[in-house]
Amino acid sequence: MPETVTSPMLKSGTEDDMRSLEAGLDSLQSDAVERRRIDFSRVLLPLAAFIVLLLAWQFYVSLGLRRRDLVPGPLDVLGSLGALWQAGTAQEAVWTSLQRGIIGFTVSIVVGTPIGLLLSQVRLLRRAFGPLISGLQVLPSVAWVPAAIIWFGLTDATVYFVMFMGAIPSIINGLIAGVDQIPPQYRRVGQILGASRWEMAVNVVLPAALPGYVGGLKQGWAFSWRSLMAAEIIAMGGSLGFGLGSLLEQGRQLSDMGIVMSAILVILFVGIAVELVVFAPVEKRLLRGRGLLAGSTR
Amino acid sequence: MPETVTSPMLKSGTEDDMRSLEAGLDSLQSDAVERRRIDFSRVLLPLAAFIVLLLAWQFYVSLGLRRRDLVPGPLDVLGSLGALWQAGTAQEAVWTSLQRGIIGFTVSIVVGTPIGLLLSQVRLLRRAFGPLISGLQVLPSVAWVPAAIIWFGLTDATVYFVMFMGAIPSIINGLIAGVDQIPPQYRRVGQILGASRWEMAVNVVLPAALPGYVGGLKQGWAFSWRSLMAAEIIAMGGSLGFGLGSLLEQGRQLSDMGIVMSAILVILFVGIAVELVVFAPVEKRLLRGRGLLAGSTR
Amino acid sequence: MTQLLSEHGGTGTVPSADAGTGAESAGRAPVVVLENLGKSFGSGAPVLEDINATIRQGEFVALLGASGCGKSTLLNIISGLDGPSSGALEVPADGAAFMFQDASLFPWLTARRNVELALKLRGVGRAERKARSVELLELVNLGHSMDKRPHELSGGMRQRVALARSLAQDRPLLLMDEPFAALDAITRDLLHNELERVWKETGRTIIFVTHNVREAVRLGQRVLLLSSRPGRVVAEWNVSEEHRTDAGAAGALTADITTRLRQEIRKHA
Amino acid sequence: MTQLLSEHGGTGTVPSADAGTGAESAGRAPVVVLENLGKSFGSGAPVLEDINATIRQGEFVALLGASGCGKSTLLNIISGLDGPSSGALEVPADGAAFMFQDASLFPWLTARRNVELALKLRGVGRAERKARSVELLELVNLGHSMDKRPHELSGGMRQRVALARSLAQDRPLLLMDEPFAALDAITRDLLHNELERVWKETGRTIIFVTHNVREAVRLGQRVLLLSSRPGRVVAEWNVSEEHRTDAGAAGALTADITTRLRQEIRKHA
Amino acid sequence: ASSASRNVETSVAAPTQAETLKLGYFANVTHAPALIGVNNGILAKNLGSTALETQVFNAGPAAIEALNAGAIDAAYLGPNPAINSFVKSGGESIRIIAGATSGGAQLVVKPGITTAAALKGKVLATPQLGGTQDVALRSWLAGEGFATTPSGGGDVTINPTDNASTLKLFQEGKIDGAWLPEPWASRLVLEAGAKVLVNEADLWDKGEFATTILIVNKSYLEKHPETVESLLAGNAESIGWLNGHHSEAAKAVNAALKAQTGKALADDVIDRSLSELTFSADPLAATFPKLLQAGVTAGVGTQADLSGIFDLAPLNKVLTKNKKPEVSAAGLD
Ligand SMILES: Nc1ncnc2c1ncn2[C@@H]1O[C@H](COP(=O)(O)OP(=O)(O)OP(=O)(O)O)[C@@H](O)[C@H]1O
Ligand SMILES: Nc1ncnc2c1ncn2[C@@H]1O[C@H](COP(=O)(O)OP(=O)(O)OP(=O)(O)O)[C@@H](O)[C@H]1O
Ligand SMILES: [Mg+2]
Ligand SMILES: [Mg+2]
Repeated sequence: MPETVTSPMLKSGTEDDMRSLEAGLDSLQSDAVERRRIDFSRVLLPLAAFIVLLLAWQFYVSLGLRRRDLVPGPLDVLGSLGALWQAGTAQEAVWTSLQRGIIGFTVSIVVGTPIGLLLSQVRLLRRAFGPLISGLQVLPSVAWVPAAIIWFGLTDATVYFVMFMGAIPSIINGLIAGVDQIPPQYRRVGQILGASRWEMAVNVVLPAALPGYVGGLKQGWAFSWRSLMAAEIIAMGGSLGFGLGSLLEQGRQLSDMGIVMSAILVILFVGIAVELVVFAPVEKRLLRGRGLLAGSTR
Repeated sequence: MPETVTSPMLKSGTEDDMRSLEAGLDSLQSDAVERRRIDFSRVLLPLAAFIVLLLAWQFYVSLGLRRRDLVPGPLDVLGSLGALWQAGTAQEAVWTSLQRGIIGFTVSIVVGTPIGLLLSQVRLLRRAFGPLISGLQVLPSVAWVPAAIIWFGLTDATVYFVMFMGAIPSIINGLIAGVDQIPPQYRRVGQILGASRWEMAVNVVLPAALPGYVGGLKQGWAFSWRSLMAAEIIAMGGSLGFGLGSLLEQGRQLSDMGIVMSAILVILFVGIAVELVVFAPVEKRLLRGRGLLAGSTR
Repeated sequence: MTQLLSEHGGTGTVPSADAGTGAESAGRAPVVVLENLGKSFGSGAPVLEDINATIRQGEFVALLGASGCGKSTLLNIISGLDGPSSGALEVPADGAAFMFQDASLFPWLTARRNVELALKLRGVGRAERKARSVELLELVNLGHSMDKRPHELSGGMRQRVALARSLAQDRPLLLMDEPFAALDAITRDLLHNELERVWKETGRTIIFVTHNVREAVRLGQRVLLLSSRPGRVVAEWNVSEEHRTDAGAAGALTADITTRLRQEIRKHA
Repeated sequence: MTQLLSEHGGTGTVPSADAGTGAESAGRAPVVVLENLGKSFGSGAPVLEDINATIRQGEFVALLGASGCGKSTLLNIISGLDGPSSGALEVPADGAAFMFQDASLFPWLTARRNVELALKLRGVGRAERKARSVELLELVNLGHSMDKRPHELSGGMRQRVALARSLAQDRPLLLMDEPFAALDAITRDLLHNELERVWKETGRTIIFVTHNVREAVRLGQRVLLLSSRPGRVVAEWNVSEEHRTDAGAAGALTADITTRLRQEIRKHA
Repeated sequence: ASSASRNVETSVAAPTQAETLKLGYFANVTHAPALIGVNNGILAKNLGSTALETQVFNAGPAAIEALNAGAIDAAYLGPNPAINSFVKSGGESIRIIAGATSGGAQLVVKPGITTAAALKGKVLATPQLGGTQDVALRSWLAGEGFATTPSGGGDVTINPTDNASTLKLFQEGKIDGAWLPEPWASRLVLEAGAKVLVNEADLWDKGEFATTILIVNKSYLEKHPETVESLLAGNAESIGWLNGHHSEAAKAVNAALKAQTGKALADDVIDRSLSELTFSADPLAATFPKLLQAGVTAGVGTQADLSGIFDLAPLNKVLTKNKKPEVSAAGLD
């Protein structure tokens, strides 16, 4: 029977062969092999991608098509970043923004989660306020700045308020979307087990929606970080701490593309770091615990 | 046996009783009853919520704690909205923004979906570019404006570019998150059925991830609409069409809170309308088709 | 067709659908009373129609029927998860324990935590919860896999966890939907014995669905046969003590039921 | 323990693990060859150990074993969905049709579309796809529920759709994991006959897992018994023509297998 | 727009009259020469065959970005963004070719504050960190013996805030005063009851300092000097009109504002604003080094070389033609 040949994947019984196969993007590798390789590829690959982009950028700049002050090269930006670093501005800005970001995001989670859970569980509230919250989500953060300045003056409260208005609706919507995708069977089991409304929410709905919720949190973080930047850009100076958004805006005011690009790179870097350090491991653990990891490219 | 009593829910066999029970937020009602009530509660409840908020606002204003030009009442805003409407400014702004929003969002979907699918299927690319895309997602849209103006001048291309940078990473991430939550069994079935990589993506992964993907699209719409507003606020004037963001910024420049609030309300209204008209029915159909609707508060 | 039963007040005055109920349970209070019960999904043909049955306290009732005839739907209605389209029913106010046809374990909890959750929602204290869940899992031969997640368990193991969980609920009424379908003959035999012991010890009322006629005769005191499209109770057998002790009598009853089941299915062929 | 089989080149020179294979299939080419196959998950105890077996073209092999002994795992490995931890195996290059233990239907497709998808991925044209899927669903008595979504089907109906889908794949090797577990006795009998007919007509090689010893004897040409923890092939029976025609012989074999199975489970009690 | 700029950069043809001139300005009373010039057709008339395209901006940086992108060729704006762009590009980006407006900035405070000493511990606003008014406030405070830091500390807190917010914050009582250009200083005085504590004019020689200047893209200037001359002629004519029609000026400027933004200023505000402003084609080059130095002293600017920022030759040509005295670039050309 000529079709009966040894299947290509299985022919290679040794682990080394398995590894080379994995590099070939095969999605069938076993858990054990996968686990060992993670840390390398998770750090090296993004780094490699980053370096490739950097080289492309340098190459474009060295073609000399644009004035160097308009399109600075990586080296120029590095120089201006270094200067900011030495002046302490960069650290101060990162620290200020990160601090605000973490506080604001934490508060957003604490506020948004119960609201989201409530809305996802109580149809009347969901119907009444769901559209409003989706509407709030599409309202640009900058729209809040004038009002926030009037209400809170030029204080950190303004910045936080703008962040909340960006992050909370997004977290609420993420949680609701996660809850909507729960297989109804889980609720039925909860009901049979005699869960009260509250027990159902805490013991069934929240854990079942957790992967979707974490996805919502990621988007919520994106919203709150972006809102923070917007707030810092518009409401900067004086008694307000000097954050990354302020740095970006300052660079723009001074027509200094070096500072602008430095600020963008730092913002990008913070975003990537939060993704890699906070969300990726949480998501990974969640998915693995539920047996959802097999075949995923995560 | 005294514990044996008629179960409260089932005691009421008639449909009227069922309805009153539903109003009592019971999540057990049957599909048939639900279907008939939808359109009312879906429109009336948000409207009621809106009117309640409006009354609260009017009440606050009539307390006279703040100067009327700083915190205008609903009637003042209605007046200023009416004036904008009569001048044709409001319609023009809505039309311009909506047009840009739809075009930009459509292009973002068309670009983001294949990239998201590719990244979710190919581990090497995912590892290399995933963090970068998450990073891009947290980069505030306004950060792109200076660069976009230099690259594209003061044209609509600038506005679209800023939108793309806001929406595409979000759509990609939404799709990836949706794909991550697919039960691995579906992929296994696809593999057994002999699906090629492409067939797997189109016939298994995409439909399986659809609810999560639509959620991602919703967030993507929020991002692109917000980015659009940001772009319109920053890059306004002259040859650039006059959008809602421009209206908002103009009101701000003129210190005319009536215009500012009008613009905010119109932006909010467009957001809610898109949610109710576009996303809610799509999500609902999706969830119903998969039997995920039972017990949901949607 | 809607008929409210409230005037009966659940006092057991409703006559059983079957006059020949075994003597031992005839005098007990009815736990589940179904009257002219009907169910259809959306605008489709009725799945259940005109179901009449009374199940008394402490009874062990087996429900037989062709695939897709509405057995799970009936259990859903009895458990209160679904409402009937017509007719009325009486069920215990505090609901029923329910072992679903698919194991329906929570994928984010280990086998043990799944069982513990049932105990927790019943209000059992933390320490007792732990001991009791281990005990129940050992009862179903899963002492060695208690800390595995559902996706790491085999189909039969998942079903056994679900069994342990339904026993943990400790409700007077227990509904079981094909509880042993995924188990090998031997494990099944062992669990039959365990279930019978639990039933006798606690005096629970058990309604269980099975496709195995012998299993129905082995465990049930009474066997109900549901027809297909629409589902109606078309036949009912009492399993007496004689059937349990005498293999020949049991075999005859099994053959009898199988013949009747075959007839029912023929009608739709 | 790792031993590559490439030198054998799949030419059928590997001796069958069982010398007494039935005469009718002894001469045929082996389709599945398992050599010292082992499997463990993570750092846990081995689930499968030292599995040796040869399955020849056109054979109908039944796999028996206690719940959780590794039957599904073995099918996963044969289908290529999972890799072995040690040992080597030969399987058809173009994979196998597989009917999973849970129906695993795609919830976003109706019953018919689920079957059609299998045909589509095989490259069947649109018109033929439609006709064939209707035909297959009628084969499993689901002609009336073709346009229902999986969540609107009963457990047994889902299993039958999965059966239709696995037949739609039309591969020479068919793996079935408890294909009839959720079906009533009569439907099961009907489908036994259908499956046997399909097997005889198409000459497919079928490996199927079951908990029903009688089913194994009724359908299988050969019955393999797997032990538990670790899973090993501990016994093997050939089912001859005699067993099929003579009820007494079949009964004896069934009793024999059941006794052996009971022994296996005792070991772990 | 961007293609136009590329053409500019690549072709080395002889100086010609350009086909178009893309001009940027703010819809703001300090840009009155631009408003009048555009709205009354003065600029278009002077440009002759060159088509005038205009673009309205809200802030200097955006205008500079547009200039760099080639979206505009010339712009009216404040001196600070012009200096920044010139310095950062190493003199490649722009040239200042004329002035437009000077004066019109005041420190306005709550009525209760009547002396400089009373400012201790108060919160003041300026339009922008390192901007003209910000620097002026800081150096004036330093002169009064107050210490300030760019990050908001010191004896007096300085909050750089955009002008629209400043008005609101002042009305809300959240700030005690602000150093503002027109028309905001007038708006605070007339709409929010502020009092003038310092007039910036008092701090400068002859009370003159540049508020709005006219800049042009360097490459555009090199390629189309004749067009630039026409622009300057138009600028001069607008200024002349404003200076010669005091009575009509307010109405005309308000009409232009209404056309651009849909909203006019209150009559008293525009009257007061115009009375504070001086319109002149002289960019007041001599004040620029002082401006830069003050910024450095206040800790919000860096030392830089401004030589070459002015190109007043075309302006002087126009002035000569109009029989007016030439202006000096104070050595910065
Ligand atoms: N949600 C639903 N929507 C529409 N039809 C449904 C739904 N649930 C069940 N049905 C239909 O009701 C009938 C009975 O289903 P049910 O699950 O009660 O059968 P069953 O007797 O438990 O069968 P099995 O033995 O195969 O589990 C089936 O024909 C099924 O298609
Ligand atoms: N992904 C996994 N991770 C860890 N252990 C696993 C995993 N999959 C299966 N196992 C273990 O492997 C053993 C065999 O599982 P398998 O599903 O093959 O059993 P089975 O013979 O099919 O049982 P059943 O008859 O109950 O379906 C079980 O003990 C199970 O706990
Ligand atoms: Mg069922
Ligand atoms: Mg199995």
